[in-house]
Amino acid sequence: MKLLYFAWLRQKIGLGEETVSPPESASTPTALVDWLRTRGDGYALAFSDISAIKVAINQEFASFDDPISDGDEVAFFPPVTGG
Amino acid sequence: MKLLYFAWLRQKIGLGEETVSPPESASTPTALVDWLRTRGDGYALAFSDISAIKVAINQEFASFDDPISDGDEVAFFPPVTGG
Amino acid sequence: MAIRVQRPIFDIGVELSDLTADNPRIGGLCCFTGLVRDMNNGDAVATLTLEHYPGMTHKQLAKIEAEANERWALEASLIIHRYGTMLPEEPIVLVAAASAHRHDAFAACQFMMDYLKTDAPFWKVEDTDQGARWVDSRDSDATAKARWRDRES
Amino acid sequence: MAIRVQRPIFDIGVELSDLTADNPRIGGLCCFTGLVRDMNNGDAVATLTLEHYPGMTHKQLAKIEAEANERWALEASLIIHRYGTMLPEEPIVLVAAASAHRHDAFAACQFMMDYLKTDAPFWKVEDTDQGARWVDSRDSDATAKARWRDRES
Repeated sequence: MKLLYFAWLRQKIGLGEETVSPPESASTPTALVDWLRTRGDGYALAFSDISAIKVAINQEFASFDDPISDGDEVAFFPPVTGG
Repeated sequence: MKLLYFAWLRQKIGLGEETVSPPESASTPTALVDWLRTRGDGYALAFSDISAIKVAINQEFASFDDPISDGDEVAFFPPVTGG
Repeated sequence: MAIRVQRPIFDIGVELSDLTADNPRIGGLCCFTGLVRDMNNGDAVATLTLEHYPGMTHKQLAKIEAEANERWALEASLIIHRYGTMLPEEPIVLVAAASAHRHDAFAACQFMMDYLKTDAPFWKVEDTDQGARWVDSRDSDATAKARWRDRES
Repeated sequence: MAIRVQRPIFDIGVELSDLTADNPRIGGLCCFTGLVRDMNNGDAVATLTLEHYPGMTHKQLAKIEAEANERWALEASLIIHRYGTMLPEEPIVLVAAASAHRHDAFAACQFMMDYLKTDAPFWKVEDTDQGARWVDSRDSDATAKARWRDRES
């Protein structure tokens, strides 16, 4: 599973992109985040308040309860501020 | 009193600007138009339907009942179509 | 704040660049340009000619721009309106409003166009394949202006 | 219809002129440009840097532009969004909509900006005299977008 992090999430985690093999239980972004938090302080800090974060699955805005599986690209980022 | 005509009023009357000395009874645009209509077919045609015409007094939009006097500049024209 | 009533064509890029130059407080710039179309009411238009009331035009446009500047926090504003004879694709009018944030720029620009359409003494005559004819005013223009009376912004 | 996501600065005049060239059906062109301000929340901003999600950005902007073209009768539309580091007064984004009549051009342009502000994956970081900081999203942007859900145009 390909993961991407943007803006302050990228900074807190310390990388913008990684390929991971989460446990099968990580079948939604919420469950994936629970697993990611165990991977280090940067992750725990980045994902401390999930309400401040958006998720995209395969480059489309998604919900934290949507299903995800191994081939998906999952991106986490703060609310956008372009324009 | 200086009178100005624009767009199809100008064309029907055959001139864009004239200085006139109407009778004292022509104390509003409505009364002025009544007098103008007697001045020729072009005027009668141009002023046949007053509801299709706007009036400005001294370069400000005005009502046909507003007072006018000798030194005023009175303009008649159709609804504007710029932009 | 600037008003120009002129016969020559103008360059939109130059006008907008002049308007925002050396003002780093501007975060948003909204502009509208009206252009001559080659068809109107089903007939081909060869040229469009705009007549105006010189003594009144500048005064009315300045009043519209001043009211926009009263209603919204603008950093810069501009109205340019041409008169004379124009070909299809030529610009007729340029209205622009710049502000710290986009809402004020959009609202002020649309306000100025809506008021200009009913309050600026210009009249269009089209030279069409059916002959010359004066363009009729549109009821929708009065409606568009009236919308602003009842709202703050 | 055109979308561009690019690092280099763009020339508004050239873009608008290209957009309307050879289309005499266009009667109105509305455009909006967002520019870098030199102050934000009371602090001086030296540079603004935009990060984006390349795989998603073009897709989201194309979706926004397509929806604007479905809602309104547009003759042409354009979204250009820059990324990378910019100085105050530089343009960040250009959104333009051209139509036969002004209402469609104004509405489509504002619609595209409102959607872009909440749906296009860009993030701003400011280099200020208080250090670098990520710009917070504004509740007013979500409100501006929500307005479009309940209305036709």
